[in-house]
Amino acid sequence: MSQSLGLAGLGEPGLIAVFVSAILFAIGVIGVMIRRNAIIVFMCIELMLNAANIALVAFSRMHGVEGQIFVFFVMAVAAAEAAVGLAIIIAIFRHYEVVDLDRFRLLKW
Amino acid sequence: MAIYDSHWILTLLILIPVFGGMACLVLPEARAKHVALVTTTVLFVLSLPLFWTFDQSEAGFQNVVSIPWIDAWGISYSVGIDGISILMVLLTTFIMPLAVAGSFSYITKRERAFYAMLLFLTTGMIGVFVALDLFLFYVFWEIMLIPMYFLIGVWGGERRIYSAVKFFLYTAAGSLLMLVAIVALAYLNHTATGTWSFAYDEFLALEIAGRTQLWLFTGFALAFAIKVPMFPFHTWLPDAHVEAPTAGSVVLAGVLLKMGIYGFLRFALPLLPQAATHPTVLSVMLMLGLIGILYGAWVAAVQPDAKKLVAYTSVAHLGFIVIGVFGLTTQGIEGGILQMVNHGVSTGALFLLIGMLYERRHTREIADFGGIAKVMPVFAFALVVVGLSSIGLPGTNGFVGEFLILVGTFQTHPWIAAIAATGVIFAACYMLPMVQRMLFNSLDRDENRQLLDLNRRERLILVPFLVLIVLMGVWPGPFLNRTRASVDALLVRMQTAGTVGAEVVRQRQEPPPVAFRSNAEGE
Amino acid sequence: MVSQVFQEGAATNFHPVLPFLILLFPLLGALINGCGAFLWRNDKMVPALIGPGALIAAFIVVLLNFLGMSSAELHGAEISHLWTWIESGDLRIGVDLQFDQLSMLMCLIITGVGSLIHIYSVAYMREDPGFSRYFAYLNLFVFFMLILVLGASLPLMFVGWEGVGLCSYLLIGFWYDNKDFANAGKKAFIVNRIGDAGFLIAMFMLYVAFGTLDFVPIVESAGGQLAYGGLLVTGITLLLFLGCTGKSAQIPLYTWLPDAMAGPTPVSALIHAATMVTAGVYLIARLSVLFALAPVSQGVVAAVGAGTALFAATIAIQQYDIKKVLAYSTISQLGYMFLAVGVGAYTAGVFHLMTHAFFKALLFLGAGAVIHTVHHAWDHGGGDAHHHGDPNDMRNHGGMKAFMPKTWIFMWVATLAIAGVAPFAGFFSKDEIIWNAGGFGYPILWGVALVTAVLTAIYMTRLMVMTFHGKNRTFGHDSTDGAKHIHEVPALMWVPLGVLAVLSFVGGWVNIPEGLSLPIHVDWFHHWLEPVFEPALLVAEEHGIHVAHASPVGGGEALWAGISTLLAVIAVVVTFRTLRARAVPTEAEATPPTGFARLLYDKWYVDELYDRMIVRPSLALWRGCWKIVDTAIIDGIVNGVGQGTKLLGWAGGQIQSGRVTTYLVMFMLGVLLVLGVLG
Amino acid sequence: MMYDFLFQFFAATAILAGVIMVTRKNPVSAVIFLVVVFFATSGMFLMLDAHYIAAINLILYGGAIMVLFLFVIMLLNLGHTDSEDLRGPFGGLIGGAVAIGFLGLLARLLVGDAPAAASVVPAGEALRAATAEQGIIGVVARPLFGEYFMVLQVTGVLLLAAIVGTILLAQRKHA
Repeated sequence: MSQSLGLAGLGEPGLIAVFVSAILFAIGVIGVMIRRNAIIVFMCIELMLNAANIALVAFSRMHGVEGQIFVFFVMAVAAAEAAVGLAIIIAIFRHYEVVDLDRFRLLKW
Repeated sequence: MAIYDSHWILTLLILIPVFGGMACLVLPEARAKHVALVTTTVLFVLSLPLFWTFDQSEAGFQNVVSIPWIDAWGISYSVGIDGISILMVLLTTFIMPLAVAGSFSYITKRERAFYAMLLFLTTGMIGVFVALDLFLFYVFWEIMLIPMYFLIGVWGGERRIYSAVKFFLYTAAGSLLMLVAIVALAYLNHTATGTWSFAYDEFLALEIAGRTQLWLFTGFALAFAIKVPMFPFHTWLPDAHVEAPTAGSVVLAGVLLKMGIYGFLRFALPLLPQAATHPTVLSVMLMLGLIGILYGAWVAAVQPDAKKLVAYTSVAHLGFIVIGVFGLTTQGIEGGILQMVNHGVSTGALFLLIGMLYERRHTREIADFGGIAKVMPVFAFALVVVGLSSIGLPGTNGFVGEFLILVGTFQTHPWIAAIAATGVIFAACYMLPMVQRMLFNSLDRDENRQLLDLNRRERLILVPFLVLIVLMGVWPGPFLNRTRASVDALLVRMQTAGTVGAEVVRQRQEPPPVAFRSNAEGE
Repeated sequence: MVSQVFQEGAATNFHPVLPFLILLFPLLGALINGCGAFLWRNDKMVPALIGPGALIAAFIVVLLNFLGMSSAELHGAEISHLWTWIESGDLRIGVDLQFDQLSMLMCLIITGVGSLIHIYSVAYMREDPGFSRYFAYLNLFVFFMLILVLGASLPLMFVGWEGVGLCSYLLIGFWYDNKDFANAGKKAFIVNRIGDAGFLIAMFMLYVAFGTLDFVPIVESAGGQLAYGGLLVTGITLLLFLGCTGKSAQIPLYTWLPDAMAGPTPVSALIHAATMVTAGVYLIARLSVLFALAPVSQGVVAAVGAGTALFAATIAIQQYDIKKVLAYSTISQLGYMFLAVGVGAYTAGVFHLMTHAFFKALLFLGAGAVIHTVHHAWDHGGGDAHHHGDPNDMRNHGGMKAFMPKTWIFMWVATLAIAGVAPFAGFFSKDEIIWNAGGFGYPILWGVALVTAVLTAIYMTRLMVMTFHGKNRTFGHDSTDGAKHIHEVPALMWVPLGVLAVLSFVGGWVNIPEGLSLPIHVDWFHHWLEPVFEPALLVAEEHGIHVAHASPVGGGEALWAGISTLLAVIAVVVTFRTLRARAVPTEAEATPPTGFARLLYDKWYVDELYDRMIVRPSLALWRGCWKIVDTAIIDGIVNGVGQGTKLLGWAGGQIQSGRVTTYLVMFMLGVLLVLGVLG
Repeated sequence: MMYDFLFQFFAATAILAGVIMVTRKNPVSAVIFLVVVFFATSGMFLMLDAHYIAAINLILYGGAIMVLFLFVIMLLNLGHTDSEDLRGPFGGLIGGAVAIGFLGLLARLLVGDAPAAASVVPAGEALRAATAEQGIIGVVARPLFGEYFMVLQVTGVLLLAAIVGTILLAQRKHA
């Protein structure tokens, strides 16, 4: 299975970039799981998005510019997400005076 | 009348209660009981001529019709009656007006819904007994469940929710297996003939491999065994009975418990004769029946609650019927059918009597009574007669059924029948102490001294039961005659298609060792 | 010969005269009185007329038929078909009445003695509030008893068999507000049902063997159909005998009968002495041919009979309740009858059945008269609560001879009859049984029967002495109140006693065997029943069983009859003289006996034994079935499945915490899973 | 040589700053280290011939979005250190396990001969050629306004929706 991915086309920096991407993503995941503060969790999500961007850019070295186009859209969505997300956090904070995720059970009726 | 030659009588019997039930729902609360009583009485009067118009020499179905319903799947509205179902239909229409009348003063809340439920239940019950399309049968079978669930769950006693849910889940679990078996039959039929059909006749013509038969039989048997109920699937029964309102108990014991046996006789046996006559299957069913007889009686004997006691006696009685049916002899099956009617009559009456007492004292604990024969002589008389019928005293209907069952089963399974015969001892061990502790002994409680004897309505309700108890005890001929042709046909089918059935019928066809009968006829 | 008289009638065919009337009269009586119990509860005139009237009417019809039969030459049975009862497959059971010599005889006894007891009851029960109900039950009993003896098939007989059990149950518990009485009725019914189960199974076996359950074909073809001494016939007969031990109170199912004395005394006389309890003997006589084919069963019947006779007699010696003495005496006498039918002397058994019906009914009615009187004396005379003990207790009687001379004489007639003193009725019947027991080669049983005869004389004399002789103790030892309050019973009660006394005296003369070497010998009874027992006797003869004309220790019939009557007389005289001299404490003063007497007084502790060995373990088992099997195991599983489902749902619900992080963890794990599987 | 060193330096910085960012208790320092991550990744983008992306990453993420975060933290007065913030060992265990799971999956990809396989076309040659021809912006802009024009418009709508939503969410109810 792994062979068929053909990572060799990335070149050495590209390969490193994919590794970095994976490690950053894992760090982001750890962050999401071990933090309670909604804002930091949010930041970790940004980190994960960024990790994904690294991988996409690395792949664009092999497959052409489409990777970068993709990153462009990811950033646009991330920006929108950041705006809405932060607004939600503000709204929640107004209501609960706290941004501790464990204190909310808003997903359960 | 012409309708008795056509299916219309059966269709009317199915439809009238539906309309009656709807009328109950829309008319004023105070009128509901009267509407229900009139509807059920009309139903009974309408159904009664069937007893005479029924051609007892005909083994097949009568008053038959088959109208396509869901054509794509070959599902049709097919109804008809034969010797196995006629008595069941009449038992249903007989019990219902009495159950309704017995609820007049018992039910005081949500009367409209209550009587509507009773009437919808009637439709379901009659439908089950007359349906000749297995899909239709299944629909009626499930329709029956819903009103009963509400009857227990809404108008029941303290633990009504638990009991209602237990009743529902137990029964639904069984009937789903049955649905699987029915669909499998339809599939087999499709494979064999290329057309979809759920018709009973089509399935009868089907040739099914022995192993498949066993699986299908298991599906049917579980559904029916739960409904009967056979040990060890019986524990829903005492709870349901104890919590159900009187009418619910009467219908439950009087009619619903018969569905299981009826299912065996109508579907499981004739459709799957090889499985049904498989020695292992036979011995399992007979053993469970036997255990039911003894176990039901034993547990009944130590019950402190009168209604629960009667509920357990049902387990014992139905155990008798099971061994009668699976004894696979004419006497056993005819006795079983007769005993179904008997059980409906005597246990129905017992539940009514206990309900009448409950209305007065709001307790069913046997220990709360004692000596009430002094203040309620008419009640005492009725309870003794009905109780004796329940334990099968000769001269009452209970004896005829039990005797035929035991005689029949003894010919094929002597040990089972012999052990089952000891059930008569235990029957006395549960019924007499109950009668004594309620009616006899000293009247030492003040609450009991003020008890009023049965009023006119209650007496009128009991009269039909008492008449039937004696009539069927001394002259069961008319009832037995109507079952004969169909039962014989069933046995012949079991013989030709079954494995051990052959043995049974060969035995029957041999001339009896002694060639002569009673002198009276010879001379 | 006297018997010639009966034979010389024209040999016309016998046809039953209005056979259904025999049953209809008591049934109508029961129905009318039953309605009366609800509708005209306080009217005593109707039941007083209808109750005995129905019986007398039935008796007249029976008598007509009897005369008709004796003037005809009837061989075999005449069946009167009423309607078809059960018809299913090969099985056909009609409501058929069988008229033959045996059933006619039984009908005569039932309606005859029954009529007398009904008449007696009118006076005895006069003050009871349940007067109408009482006659309803009593008439119903007679109806069922007549079905029992007239039924032409086993199932129909079974109808009567259980029907009389029902009436017995109702009448024992007649005064149902007394818990002990109600218990006694229940016990009678349940114990009887044990036997009935045996009866049922025997019926099934008979049906399988013969394809019919009618008596006539079974009796006629039994010899050819069943192997002599075969397993099948032995099983059938043993199971039938199990039924008999229940109904006729033999070991091991006898315990209900002493308790059954809770019922009104005329009931004890009719049901528990004269008629119902002899049903077992009747059954064996009816199916004698089957028993003749099963020597093992015969041995069992004879041994159980003899054993019961001796066993019950020993208990009777130490009882103080007058009715209990008579109850055990009944059990003992029934043992004699079973001994007779067991050794193959069917006629002797039926003969003793008949004479016993006379003298035991008389004894019970006499005892009833005493009890009635004592009861009244206490009610009307005694302001002193101290004296209100048990009117049945003989220690509260004594010296009744002076107040109730008629009753006293009649009771002595019965006592001498049961003791077997010639020429009273009991002598002839009992002597024939003892003689046959020896003659058919059962020396031990013969000895037991002789010993029991002596014991019988002893306990009966003890009863007479304690009740009628000595000083009156009803109001204590020194009171003279007795003279003021104790009277002879009214004519309505003593006249039936008188009639029974005459029958107890002459009843045995229908059968005076040749072997006694008396100037006159009558074999009418033997001749009358001959057609009924012919098949059985033929079977016995085929297999080489004959009566030896000598006792096991030598000597002819006449010698041993003389010896036995002499023994009886000696026993009576010795007991009388011994006990008369002895002072009897009143019930209140008495202390329970000690030693062996205590064992007899407490009836060998059989009731206690049954309670410990059977009743309590059964109840424990049943309770276990309920609490453990039903509630704990089955419902445990059922509820467990329910709980398990709920638990699963709860666990699923826990995952749905509503916390973002939980969902994130789930999401990540899901991603890992998908990648792990697909990657 | 210099290229490799720089690239590895950026990569190491990104990872290190990421780890520090996740473990900071103080949200403000977390933001600062996240900014460091973005700077490092921008460097990597630059070296991977994605010049335009590197630029907007720096401007958009490192500039605008991170300032927004900082702004919200300040607004809500969350700047102080909160020991409740970090989960206990159990949370860490799950997080670690998931992370190890991801890395394990990656390691699985690397097993085999793939990384060692020589490439026929030198990596990034085509992209570099296109960049030389169309310019840094042009190489991204051409497809964006050509092939992906529709998507670009939809993204605009998305951003509009985000603006509206943000206003709606953040406005005071009684204002």
